[in-house]
Amino acid sequence: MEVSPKTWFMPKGASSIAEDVDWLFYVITWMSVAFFVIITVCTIYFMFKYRRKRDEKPGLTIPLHHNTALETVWTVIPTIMIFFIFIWGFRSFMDLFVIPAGAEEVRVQAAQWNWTFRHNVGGSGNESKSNNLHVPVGRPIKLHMSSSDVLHSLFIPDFRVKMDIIPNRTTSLWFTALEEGEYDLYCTEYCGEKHSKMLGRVYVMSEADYTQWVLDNAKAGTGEEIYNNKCSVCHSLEAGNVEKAPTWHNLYGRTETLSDGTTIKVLDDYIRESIRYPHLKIVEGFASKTSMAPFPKQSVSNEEVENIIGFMKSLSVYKADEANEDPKP
Amino acid sequence: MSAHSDERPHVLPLKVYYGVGAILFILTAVTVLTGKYLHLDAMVEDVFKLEFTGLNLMLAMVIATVKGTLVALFFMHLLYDNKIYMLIFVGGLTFLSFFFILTLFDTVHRGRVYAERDTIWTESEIYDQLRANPENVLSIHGHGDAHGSDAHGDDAHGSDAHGSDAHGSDAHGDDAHGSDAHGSDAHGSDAHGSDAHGSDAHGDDAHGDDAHGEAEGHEGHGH
Amino acid sequence: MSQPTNDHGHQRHPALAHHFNDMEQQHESLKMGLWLFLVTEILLFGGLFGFYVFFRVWHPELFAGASRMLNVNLGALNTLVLIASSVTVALAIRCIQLDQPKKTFWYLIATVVFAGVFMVVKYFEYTHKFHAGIFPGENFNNLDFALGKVEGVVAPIQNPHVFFSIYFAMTGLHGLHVLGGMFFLTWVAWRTSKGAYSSEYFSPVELGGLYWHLVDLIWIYLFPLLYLI
Amino acid sequence: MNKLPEKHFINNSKGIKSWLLTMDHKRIAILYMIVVMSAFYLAGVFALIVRLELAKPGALFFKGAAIEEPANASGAPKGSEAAETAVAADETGAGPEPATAAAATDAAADVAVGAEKTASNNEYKPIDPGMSDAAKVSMAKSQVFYNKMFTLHGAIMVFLFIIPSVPAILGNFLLPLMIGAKDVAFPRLNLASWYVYMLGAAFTLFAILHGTVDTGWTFYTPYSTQTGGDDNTSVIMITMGVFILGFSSIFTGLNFAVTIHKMRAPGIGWFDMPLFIWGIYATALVQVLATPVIGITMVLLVLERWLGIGIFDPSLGGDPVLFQHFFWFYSHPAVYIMILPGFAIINELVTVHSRKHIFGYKAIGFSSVAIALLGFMVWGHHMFLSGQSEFSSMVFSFITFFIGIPSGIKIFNWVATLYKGSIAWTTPMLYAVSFLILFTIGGLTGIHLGALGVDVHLHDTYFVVAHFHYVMVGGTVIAFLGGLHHWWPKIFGRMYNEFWAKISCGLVFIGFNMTFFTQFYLGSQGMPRRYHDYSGMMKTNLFESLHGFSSLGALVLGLGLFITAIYLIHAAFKGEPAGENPWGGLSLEWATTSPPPTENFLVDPVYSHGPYDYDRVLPEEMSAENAGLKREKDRRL
Repeated sequence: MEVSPKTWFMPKGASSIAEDVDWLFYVITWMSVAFFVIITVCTIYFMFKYRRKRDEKPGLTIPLHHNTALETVWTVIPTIMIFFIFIWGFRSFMDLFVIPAGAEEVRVQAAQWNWTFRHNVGGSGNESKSNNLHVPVGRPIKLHMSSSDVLHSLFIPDFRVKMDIIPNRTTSLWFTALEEGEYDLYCTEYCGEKHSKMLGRVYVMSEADYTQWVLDNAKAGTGEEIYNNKCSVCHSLEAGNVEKAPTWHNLYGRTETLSDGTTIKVLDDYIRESIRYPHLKIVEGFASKTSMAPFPKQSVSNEEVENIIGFMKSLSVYKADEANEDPKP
Repeated sequence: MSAHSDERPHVLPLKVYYGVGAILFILTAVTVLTGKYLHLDAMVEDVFKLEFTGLNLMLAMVIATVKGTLVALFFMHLLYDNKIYMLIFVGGLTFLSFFFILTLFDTVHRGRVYAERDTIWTESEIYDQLRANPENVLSIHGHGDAHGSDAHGDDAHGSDAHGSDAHGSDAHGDDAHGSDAHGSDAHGSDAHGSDAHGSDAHGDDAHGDDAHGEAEGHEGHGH
Repeated sequence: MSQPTNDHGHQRHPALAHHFNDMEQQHESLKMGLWLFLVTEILLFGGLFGFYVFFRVWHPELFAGASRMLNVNLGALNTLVLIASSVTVALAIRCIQLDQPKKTFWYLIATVVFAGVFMVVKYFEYTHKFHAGIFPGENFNNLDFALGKVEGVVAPIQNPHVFFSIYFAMTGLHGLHVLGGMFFLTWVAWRTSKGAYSSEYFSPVELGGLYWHLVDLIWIYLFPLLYLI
Repeated sequence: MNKLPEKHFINNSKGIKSWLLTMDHKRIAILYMIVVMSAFYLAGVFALIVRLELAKPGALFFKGAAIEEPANASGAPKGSEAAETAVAADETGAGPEPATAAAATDAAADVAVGAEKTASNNEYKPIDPGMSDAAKVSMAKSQVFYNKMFTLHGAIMVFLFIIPSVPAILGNFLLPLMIGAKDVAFPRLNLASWYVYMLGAAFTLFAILHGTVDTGWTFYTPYSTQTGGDDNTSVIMITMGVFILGFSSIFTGLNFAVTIHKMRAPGIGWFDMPLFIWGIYATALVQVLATPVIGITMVLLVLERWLGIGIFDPSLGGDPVLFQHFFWFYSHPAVYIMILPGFAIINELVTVHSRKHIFGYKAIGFSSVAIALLGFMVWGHHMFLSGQSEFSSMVFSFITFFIGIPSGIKIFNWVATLYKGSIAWTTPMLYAVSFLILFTIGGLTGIHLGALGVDVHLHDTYFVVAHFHYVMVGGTVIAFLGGLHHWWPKIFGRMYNEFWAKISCGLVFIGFNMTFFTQFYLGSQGMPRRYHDYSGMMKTNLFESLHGFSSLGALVLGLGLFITAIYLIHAAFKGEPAGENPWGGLSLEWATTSPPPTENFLVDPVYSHGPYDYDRVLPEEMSAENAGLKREKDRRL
C-alpha cells in the first residue's frame, strides 16, 4: 500500500484504501470513455455520411426496423461489465465499512459549524480536545462520530473517506494515514448557514509527535471528574468493595445476573440505560439496597455518559475486540 | 371500442351484497374477539414450545386482508370488471410493498455490522419538562391530579423539588400499581391549571367509575 | 368515427362529453381515472402505514403499551358502521343500475348517515384523549406512560407521543376522507333526487361508491393495526 | 408559399376569459408554457448568482455591509456569530456560545481555540482571525444569501420547471393529436391542474419573498425542522407549495394515462403510436404512483415543524434517515419523470430529421416502461453514506446497476436509427445529437456514483452536481429545447429563424460543457457541494481556477438560453408561416393544419400508416384534408 499519486482526476491518495478506490474509479472512467467514443464517433460519422444535401428531395429510406443479434449484444455486454463493477464496488465498500481490530478510537462531535475531536489519553480517562484532527501515521484510526444538532458529514478527500453524522446515532469510519502532512477536512452534508466554514485540518504526525501532542493537550479528565463528584458516593473503584453498589473495577464487559435471573453483559447500552433508568435492570443482590435515582439529562449529559463509559473501560481488563472471558470483580 | 354496449351493465343479485355484508360483520366480530381475549403467542408457546412474537398481529392482518379482498372483489366489482382495474389496484399495492420492504432492509439491519451504529432512542425533552412541572399534566384516570412525586421511588432528584402540589410527596418505595385512589384529588388547588386546555369545566369529573382507562361509552362526558 | 349524432341514429346522450365517442367509453374512462386516483390514495395512506410499520419494528413495546389507551369498543363500533355504509352504497349502485332512483337516493342517504355516526364516534374518541392530555406531538401532556401507570403495562413507555402522532395522523387523514366522501355522496344523492342519473348514465354514483369502498378498505386495515395489537 | 389557416385554436375565440377558462388541451399547453418557462428563467437567474458567487473565493455579495448592522440579520437559531469556532465550548460539545459579531474583538478570536498548550500554536482556524469586522459581517450575510439562492435554484428548477415542463407543455399539446383524439380524457381536470400549479407556484413565490428558506431543495430534517427558529412560515410555505404542485403533477399523469388507454383513434394499437406516447405513458405511470408519497412527506414535515409530532426530528424521538427514505422514494422516480419525456422527444427528432424508421420500436417502448418501474426500487443510492444499513446499501447498489441497461439500450437504438438515414442538419437535429452525446456522459458518470466504493469519495461533491446537471440539463432541457424547435411551427404555425437557432444551440452546447465538465474534476478533487465559499482550504487556488472557468461557462450558457427565448417569442408572433408539415413527419400531428383547429383534425383520423414508415410512405403525400393518407387499412405485417 503506497501513496497513490495526485492525478488530474484524484487528489493524493494518502490512506490505505485510496489505491483500491482510485483503481476502481479509473477502470470505470476508461470503460465510460470507451463507450462514449463508440457512441460519439458513430453519431458524428452517420451525421456526416448520410447528410441530406441542401436541396435534395429525400425518397424512401431502407426498411431497417430492428436487428435482434445486434440488440442482444449491446444488452448482454453492458450487463456483464456493470455486474463486475458492482462486485468490485461492494468489496471496496466493505473494506471501508469494516473497521480493522486494534484501531485507535477518536471521538468526533460535530456541532453546528465546528468539529471537536477527543483523544483518550493513555487510558487514564482523560481526554485532549481540539478543533483539528491529529492522527499518527501508519496506524488504523477509527473516528467514532455523533452530532449534537443536525446532520453533518466528515469528508477527508485525500483519504477517500466520508461518513454522515446523525444526531440520534453514532456512525464511524476508519483510515490508515500513509504519509505525514496536512490534509483538508470538510463537512459535506448541508448543515446550515456556516456549512462552508465547518472546515478542519488533518495533521498526520509521527508516532512520537502524536503521543506528545495528546499529552500536551490533555484536559481535566472528564470521565474521572464526573465519577468523583457524582458516582463515587456509592460506586467504589477497588475490587470487591460492594456494600452500596457494584464496584466499577473490572465491571465493564462482565456478565452480570440480574435480580430477575436473566444475565446481561455490562456494555455501553446497559450502562447508558442504567444511568437513565436504574430500576430497570438491577444486578441481583442489590435490589434491597437503597435504589439508585435516575440521572436525567440535566444532571448528566449524553456527552458525560460517553466519558463515564470511557472511564469505566479504562478500569476494566475487558477489550471490546478480542474474545476474552469475563473479568473477575 | 365496442361499438355496441349492452344496455344493462352487469348487475349482481341482491343476496351477494347481503352475503358479503354479513361475512364482513362476522369477520369484524372475530377479529375484535381474538384481538382482545386470545393471546396466541402465549398459547403457541405452551402448546408447541415455539417462540413466536406478533402472532396476534398476523392473525388480525389475515382477517383484514380477507375482508379487504371481499370488499374489493364484490363491492368494487373487480371480479366482474375489465381486468385492467385489478391490475391498477394490485400494481399500487406492489409499489407500496417495494417501498416497505426496501426501507425495512435499512431500518431492521441498522446495527447488524456494528451494534454501536444502531439508532440510539433517547427520550425526548418534552417529558423532562412534564416531569419538571407536573401540576398541569393531565392523566388517564381523571383531571390534573398532580402526579408530581408519587413516581417510582424518589423522583425528586432535583428535577421537581418544589412542593407546591397539595399532595405532598407520596410514600417512597414502589407505588401501588393502578389503584392510586385519588378520591381526595385536591381539585380546587390547581383547577385552573388542569383545565388549561380549553375543555369546559366538568364539575365532578367521572372520577369514581373510571374503569381502568376504558371509559364505557360516553356517559361521563356531559357536553 | 361517429359524426355528431351517435351512429346508432338516436340523439347523443345529454351527459356525453363532446370528446367521447359513446357513453361506454366515457364511463370506462371515468372509472379508470378514478381507479388511478384510488391508487394515489392507497399510496398516500401507504406512507402513513409505512410510518406505522417502521416505528413498530423499532418499538414493539411502545405500540403494544400505548394502544391500550385506545377504546376497542368504540373502534369496533366504527368498523361495523363503516361496513354497513359500504353495503348501503353498494346497494345504491345496484339500484341505479336497475333504474330505481328513489331507492338509490335513500341508500345514499343511509350511507351518509352511517358516515355521520362514524364521525361522531370519532369525535368522542378524540375528546376522550384530549381530556387525558394526549395531544399529537410536542404538546403531549400525559405522564402515565412515562411512569408506567397505564393499565396492563408495567415498564415505562418511552416517547408515547410518537404512537399517538401516528394514530392522530392516520385516523385524522382518514376522517378527512370520510368527510370528503360525505359531501360528494350528498351531492350525488341530491342529483339523483333530481333524476339526473339512469341505468345509461350513473358514473358519479359508481365513482362515489368506489371511493367510499376504498375509505372503508383503509379503515378495515387501520382498525386492527391501531386498536387490536 | 405556405399561409396560416384562417380559423385555428389560437384565433377562434378572443379575450382573456376564453384563455383562462379554456378546455382545449392546446391552449392549456400554451398557458403552461408561459408559466413554466418564466419559472425556468427565474431559476436560471438564481443559478447565475450561485455561479458568480463561486467564481472567486470569499464573499461576493454584501461587500460593503455597514458595520453597525448587527450580524444576525438572518435570525439563525444560534445567532449567527462571525467570531470563529471555539473549542472552549461547554461539556456537551454544543455549538459555541453565540457572540454578536459586531462587538467581537480580535482578541476574543485569538483566545477562542481555548487554552491549548500546543508547541505549535498554528492550529488551523476555518475563519482566519485577522478578518476585519466588516469582512465578517459581509461573509455572514452573503452566506445566508447564497444558501437561499441555491435552495431556490434547486426547488424552482425541480418542482416548477423540469417536472411539469415536457409533459404539461409538449405532452398536453401533442398527446391528443398523436393518437387522433379530440381532447384529453378529462379537459376540466387538465385546466384544474394548471390552476393547482399556479397555486403551488404562488406558495413557492411567497416563500421566496418571505425569505428564510435555506434548507436545500431536499429539505433534509432535522435542519429543515429547526431552521428559521420559530419563524415557521417560509419553510411551511415552500413545503405546502411542493405538496400542491404534487397534485398538479398527479392530475396531469392521471389524465394522460386514461387518454392513452381509452381515447386512441380507431385502428391505432399500442405499437402504432409514436414512441413519444410511450414515453409520456411511462412518465404518467411514475407521476401517479410516486407523487402521493412526497405529498404525505411534506404534510408530515409541516406537522413536524408545527406540532412537533416527533417522526423525523431525533430530539423528539424520530429518525432523520426515515425522512430521506420517504423523500427519495419520490425524488428518484421524479428524476425519471424528468428524463423519460426527454427520451420521448428524442425518438421523434431522430426519426423525422433523418427520415428513417426507428431502430427497435419495441425495445425503446418497453425500456421506457422498464425504467419507470425499476425507478421505484433504487432510491437508496442517494443514501449510501446517510447511515442506512450496509445491507440496504448493497441491495440498492445492485438494483441501481440494472437501471443503467434500458437507458443504454435506448441510446444505442437512436444511434442505429441514424444509420443510412437522410439527415437534415436542422436545429432540432443538432439538439438531438447533442442530447445523445451529453446524456451519454451523464449516464456513464452515474456508474461511478452507483459503484459503492467510489461513491464514498464522490458523494455530495461537485461530481454529483456535474452528473445530475449532465442528465437533467444535458438530457431533459436540451431535448426539451429540441422539441420546442421541432414543434414550434405546429404550435404557432410560424417558423423560427434557423440562423439564430443554430447560434444559440452552439452557445448552449459550449457553455454547458464549459460549466459542468470542469465540475467533474472539481468533484473528484474533493470540492464539497453547497459550499458558499472555498477560501481557507489547502486546495483553494486549484478550486479557484476550476470554479472561475465553470462560472464563465455559466455565462455563455445563460447567453445562449437568453437568445433562444428572444427569437422563439419573436417567431411565435412574426415568424413566416410554416405550413402543415415543415420537417416531413409521418405521425398524426403533421396530418392537420398548423396551428391545428380547435377540434384537432378537419376530419376524424383513421389509422392509415405507422408513425415511422419512412420506408413505405412519403410524408409529402400526407395532407390535412384527409387527416393522413386515405388508404385502405393495411396494417403493417
